[in-house]
Amino acid sequence: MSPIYVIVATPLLSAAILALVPGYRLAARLNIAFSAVTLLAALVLFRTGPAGNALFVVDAFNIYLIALTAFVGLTTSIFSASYIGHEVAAGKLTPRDLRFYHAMYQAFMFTMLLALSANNLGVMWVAVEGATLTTVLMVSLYRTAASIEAAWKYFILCGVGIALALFGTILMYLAAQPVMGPGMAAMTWTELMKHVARVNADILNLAFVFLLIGYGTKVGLAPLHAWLPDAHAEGPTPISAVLSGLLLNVALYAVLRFKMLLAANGEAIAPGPLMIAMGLASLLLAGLMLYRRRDIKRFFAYSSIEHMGIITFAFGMGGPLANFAGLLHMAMHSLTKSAIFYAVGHVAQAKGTQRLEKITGLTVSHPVLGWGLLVGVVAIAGLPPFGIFMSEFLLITSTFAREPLLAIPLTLGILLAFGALVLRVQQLCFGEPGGESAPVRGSLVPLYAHLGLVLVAGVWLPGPLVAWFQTVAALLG
Amino acid sequence: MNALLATLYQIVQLALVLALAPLLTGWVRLVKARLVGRRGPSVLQPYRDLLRLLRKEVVLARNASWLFRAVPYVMFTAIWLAAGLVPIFTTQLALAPTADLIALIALLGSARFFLALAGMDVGTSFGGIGSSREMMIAALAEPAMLMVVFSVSILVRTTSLAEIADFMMSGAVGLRISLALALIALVMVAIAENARIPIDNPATHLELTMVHEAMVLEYSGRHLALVEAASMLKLLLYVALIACIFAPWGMASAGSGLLAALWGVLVFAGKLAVAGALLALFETSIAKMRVFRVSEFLGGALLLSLLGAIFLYVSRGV
Amino acid sequence: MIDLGYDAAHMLGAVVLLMSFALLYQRRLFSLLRVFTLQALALTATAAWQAFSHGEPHLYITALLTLSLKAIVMPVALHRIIVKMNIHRTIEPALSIGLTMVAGVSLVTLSILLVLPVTADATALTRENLALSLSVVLLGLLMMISRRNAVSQVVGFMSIENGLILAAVGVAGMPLVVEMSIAFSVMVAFIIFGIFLFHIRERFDTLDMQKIESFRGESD
Amino acid sequence: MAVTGVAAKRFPQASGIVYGGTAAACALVALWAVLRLGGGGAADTLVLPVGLPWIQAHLRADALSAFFLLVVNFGGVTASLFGWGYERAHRDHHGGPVLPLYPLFLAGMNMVLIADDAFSFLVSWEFMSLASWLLVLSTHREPETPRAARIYLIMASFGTACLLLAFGLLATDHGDYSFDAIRSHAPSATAAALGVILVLMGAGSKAGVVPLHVWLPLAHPAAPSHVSALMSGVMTKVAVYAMIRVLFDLLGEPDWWWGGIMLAFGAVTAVMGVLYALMQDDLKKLLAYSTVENIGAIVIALGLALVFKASHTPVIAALALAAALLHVVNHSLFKSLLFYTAGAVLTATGTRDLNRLGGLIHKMPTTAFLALIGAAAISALPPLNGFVGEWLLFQAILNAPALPEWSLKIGIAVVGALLALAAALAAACFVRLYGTAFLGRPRSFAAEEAREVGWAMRLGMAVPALLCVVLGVLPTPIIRLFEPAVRLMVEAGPFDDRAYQPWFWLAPTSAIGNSYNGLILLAVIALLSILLVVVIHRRASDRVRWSIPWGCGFEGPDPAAVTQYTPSSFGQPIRRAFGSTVFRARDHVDMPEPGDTRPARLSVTWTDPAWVAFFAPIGKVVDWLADRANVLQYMTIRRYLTLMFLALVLLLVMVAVTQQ
Repeated sequence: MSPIYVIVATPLLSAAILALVPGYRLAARLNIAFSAVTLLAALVLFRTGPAGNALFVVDAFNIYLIALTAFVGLTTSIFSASYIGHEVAAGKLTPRDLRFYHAMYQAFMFTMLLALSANNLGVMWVAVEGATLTTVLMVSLYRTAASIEAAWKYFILCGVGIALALFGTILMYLAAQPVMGPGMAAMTWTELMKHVARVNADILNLAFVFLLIGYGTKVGLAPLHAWLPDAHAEGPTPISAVLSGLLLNVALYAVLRFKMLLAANGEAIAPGPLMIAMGLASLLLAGLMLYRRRDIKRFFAYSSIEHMGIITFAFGMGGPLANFAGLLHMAMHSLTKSAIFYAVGHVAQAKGTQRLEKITGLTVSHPVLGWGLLVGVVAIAGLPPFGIFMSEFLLITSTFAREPLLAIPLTLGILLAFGALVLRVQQLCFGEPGGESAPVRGSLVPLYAHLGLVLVAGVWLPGPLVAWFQTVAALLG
Repeated sequence: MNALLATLYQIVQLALVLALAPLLTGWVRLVKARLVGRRGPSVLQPYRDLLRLLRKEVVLARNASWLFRAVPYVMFTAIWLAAGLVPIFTTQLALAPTADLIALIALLGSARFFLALAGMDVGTSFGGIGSSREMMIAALAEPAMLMVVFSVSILVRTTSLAEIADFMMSGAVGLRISLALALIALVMVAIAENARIPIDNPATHLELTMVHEAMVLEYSGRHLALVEAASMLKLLLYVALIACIFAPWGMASAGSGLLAALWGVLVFAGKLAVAGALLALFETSIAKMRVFRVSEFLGGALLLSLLGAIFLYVSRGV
Repeated sequence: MIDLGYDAAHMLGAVVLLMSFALLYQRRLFSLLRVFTLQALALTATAAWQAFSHGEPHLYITALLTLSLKAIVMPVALHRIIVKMNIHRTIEPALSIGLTMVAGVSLVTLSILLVLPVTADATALTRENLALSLSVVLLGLLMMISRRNAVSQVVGFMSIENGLILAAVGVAGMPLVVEMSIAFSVMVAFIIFGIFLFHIRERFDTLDMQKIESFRGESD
Repeated sequence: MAVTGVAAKRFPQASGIVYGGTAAACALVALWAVLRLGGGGAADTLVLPVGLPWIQAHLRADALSAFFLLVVNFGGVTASLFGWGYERAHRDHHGGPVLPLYPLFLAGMNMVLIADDAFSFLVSWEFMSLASWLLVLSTHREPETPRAARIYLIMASFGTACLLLAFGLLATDHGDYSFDAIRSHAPSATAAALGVILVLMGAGSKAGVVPLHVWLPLAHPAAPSHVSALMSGVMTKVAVYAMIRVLFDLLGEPDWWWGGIMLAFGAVTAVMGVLYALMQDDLKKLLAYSTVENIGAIVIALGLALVFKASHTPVIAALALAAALLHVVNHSLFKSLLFYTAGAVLTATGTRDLNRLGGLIHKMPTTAFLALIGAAAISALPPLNGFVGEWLLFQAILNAPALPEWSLKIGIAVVGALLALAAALAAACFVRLYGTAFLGRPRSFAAEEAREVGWAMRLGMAVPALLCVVLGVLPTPIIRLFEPAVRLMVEAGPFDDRAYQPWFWLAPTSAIGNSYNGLILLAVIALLSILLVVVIHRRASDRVRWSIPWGCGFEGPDPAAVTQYTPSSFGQPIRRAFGSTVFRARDHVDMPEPGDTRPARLSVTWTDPAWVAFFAPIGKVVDWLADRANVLQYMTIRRYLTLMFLALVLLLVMVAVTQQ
């Protein structure tokens, strides 16, 4: 049987088990172990290559996302093990919270992987909705007024978004049903791809609008982004890491699946302009917002919005190069951003604050951590030799060659955000170290593992991955 | 044979400029004195002054560095060589191809550079005043001069003085607005560079108005002698330069024999006499200007020379 | 027969839409709840009718769910919340009722405009049903943004869901309708739970600026 | 190399290993480059399986690359020598690490020079910026460094973005970014025009072309001195390389106005740069601004080469390009030298402020002597190398009549005037620098207590100084050396090979029969001065009496020190002549009342027009927008929902409209 079952089943089971484990240390270890199992299965899948059936689809598109998700899941579990230790010591969390936390963590992983691998649009929707619920619960974990307010905002906005997405899904079926007849087939992605060419284009357009708004809310595209910064800032940092690193990708993945359908159907409107518009809006808005942030986690949350904007723009542009850039950027961003959040988590613990202006001179006070953070920000800012530079290179060059007028705002937006990042990272990492500073206990392995991968990807991409990217890029039109 | 002759001429010229420079200065002073109704010193007075200075002892400031003592020699050599490069009685000079007009200007520049440094070495305020003003003047005078070179050499298609002189003698040029402009500019530069009225007054004793004198205030004895001699050489050089570019007549050209060369010397002496007289006349007829108006004066020179260069295209498609 | 089926479905759908307008029109919370119950009932009827006319038994479950949750559990729960947290009983519109109605009408026109071109190979039933459900969804959203009370917003949210179910039951043989409606009801339950548990401020936007800022960690 | 650098924190002697190793590596590369050039500069290529998967990383070293490799790595050698001593002298400074980044910086520059596809080119380019940014930040505890570093990195990335766009335009969207592909397909006229402008902006911002220079005088001085030397003397040359590579090589047949633009900007840059320099009181800032000036000269030369290439007079183009390349070499030599001396002064006195220096010629004779050579060379005095470059440049300018375009003929005359002005002002500027830093009397206790620096630093200074003299006396061999590069770019060489060219004689073909010979000039000067000295000392009295100079009536052991001229007062005449209009330079004289014993103070304020005109407004706009956008952070959930609703309705309307 395909490893995909293992991938999906493991987190589900482990969620159930972890819900029963009392001691949080043991739970944390188990958490790591289970994530490791998932990753192993994912790697097996990675080797066996694309496969699929009526329930699950594993193709060139989601195979690397699955592996990525499993990987980030593992590293984050390692990070969270050292993170929650500190939180408990600081008395911010009780073991009871943590039992809940670990269970929810695995449940979240389950929904992620299910959403990625589900072949049925309905199942995918249910999974994304489940992801929303679990993360809402984890964001409100601290029970502080701020965290509850953030969770509530997150929940309401994404709830409405999810509702719209469901409507879009129904519309999709409604469009397909006359062609493919009633029944599961009309909601099965692989089947749809076969017949979508004959489907009524008008309903498809309608459906896509709802899906874009609906799932786009979870992607964090402006002007639907409002929930994202607070959810990142108020939840526990491991959750911020997986939110930025995984959830956004999954939501975008859903949007792209439907974009493929539209691309495959002849008469449907080109969704490109819509995505380009929203992408640019997010990029520019986030770029501006970065300048006024005072909370370190919210700062990087906005940077996530910025990058989601870039990626959406890329897919909106379409074409082999831009799509390739988009896919690469998805992977690179999730690796880099989660790495940054690992660093930020330790920084906030060491400095006892999330206020940007209170954190300075990290490279002096905590060399290893500080340089890690610096490298991470350098990578996210799109400087070589890291992967994001490659994707931005491809995106900007190809865009300018085709649509010079679009490349200008794109470049300006990227520079805008770049300016803010440089400004802040210099404050954070250089100058006289200020404020209290405790030594950092906790493993920096995940941080540097991610950065290492991003570095490698910046100079060398493995052959099969490239091949997959190129097939998907072709499919995305 | 030719090379030998050229070397001979070169040596003669180096000696000649050295010999004639004080004479020219003396001549100018004499004429000036006569123009204001004094009897004035003898023409030979500058020679006596130099010798007297040479015999005097040198008084050095305590903190004068080796640079201070080396500069007089350096600048004198530079200006001497530069003067040696301007054809005065023949265009057959051995060193002609080694350095053209641009190199000549640069030589003068280096002389000025080191003198200005010397002015700052001791660290008195007057040295500073002198140096800074000198450099300000130079900053405008040099480009103006280069522009003159530019227009002339566009006309003649060369920057080598010997060839310019030959070309001008051939009379193929005729009268040109641009040349006139260039001439005026060059004269203005010459006045500025030689610290003559109205830019500077070589005979002044009021430090605040000094430029050149202020710079060399700390020098004495043989050093002062060298500096003085150098400035005399410089005056001669500019006269020679103007003569060579705008009135090269009577100069011995390629292939002509010794007689022509002798004739050339005589003619040059005549040119010097005229030029000196004119300079004296000019100096007595106007008053010195404020230091900060100098920039305007030289800016004018620069613009004139630039205009000259541009006029070339207008007058005839070169 | 099929004509009858069509007419009945059409009629019931129209009732649901009418109810959404009625929701927009209400000024008092309790009457709002009553109207919502009515809408739920109408939806139940639609679902049951579709189940009957298309012979799809699983739609009966949907009908049952709608009846029990939407028509009974939720309204009662909200009623109790209102009483318990003694939220004052009048609705404060952020947008005046009149304007809301105008907006609602224009939204309906928009949805009809959108559906009109959908002629090719789409049965009339699909079109009607599409237009209706689209309008209901949009009106629900409008309700959410034009009313300040938490309760009325929850109601708006649920009416969006009604629109979804209306659309879902309308198309023949839509699978997973039950599962989805369950998943959805869970979410709604969450909201109500949230209001109840955290005493979420009775209106979503009573927070004064300074309070928000202190929450956002953005105040200086 | 970098790895050992990381280890350096533990063992002090590692710094020796790093710098030694770097020096050795650079020396090897430089040697290789010389051999390549000597051998006619045939290109060798290499393809590494990294970079963009479908084109991989192409590396190629032709004559041009080889030449610049030589420049870069020679600079690397001396910088490593100097840096070793410098690091030892500054052992106690608490700052970011220099050792691991220093070799990376050099490596980045070398990579740029051999990259043969747009991707690896830009990777190396931006990597170079990144490394130098971190090197600048190594002094991050000094107050002004962070701002400098920030502006630097942002400007650098702006430049990269411009190049990115340019390459995107030239490579079209087939995704083949290798230079061969770019060469092979000729861009449309508009594309070429856009590309030229973008490249000039991109490379120009790195080279420091006005008005994109603002970062340069901030960033270069902030770094440790040997790094400043590399940034100023070498990295700017990498930018020049980029210009040449794209404009002469990749873009194919040039258009005359390309050169026109370069001439205009070059002239402005040259004059503005030196004027800035004249107003600086900070030793290293002054040097950085003078870099701007020299870059201006180089850009002018490149512009000339372009216009002549465009008008199909390759021989003259060759002359101009030779002038540019020679000036590249020269500037890299004397600018490094001067930055080293600045570093030595900083080490000895702990200050870079001219107002606190003075009289160092007595305390640090070697440094002072070498600095004098550097100052004379950069002021283009014969027989040093600076003059040769200028001479060639003027010879090229004198060929302006050969051009068809009237605008260029006249324009070049003006450019020539400006260039001459810049050169003269540069001389003034360095008289001011040398006179105040090394001559006169100490202006502070630190300057009084200065000691000569260690042998490594002195050696690092001596090597370039020596070369300044050698290249000034014998320019022809070096020009012969990089002749292949010139031929590669303009299909002609500076020298006519049919006529016999002695190796010590500089007579370019197109220099309309003019020639220059530093060797003979030097010989004659030596001869005459020896003669002079002999005569004087034979005839004249050589009695010397030491005394105190007159201090304008001030009493005390050293009265003149009180009344000594300050750098600001030295600059005053020129400030009055030029600065008051361009820079709104103002002197504020605080003259005490009669009877008041406190000294009078002269303070000078001035503004950078480029900053006022371009950069300050940008900052304001961004702030304004950020404030407006920030409102979105503080809305209520209902309003956010409203946004969502509006977005939905908008899209629906769009769909409806498209469907009708």
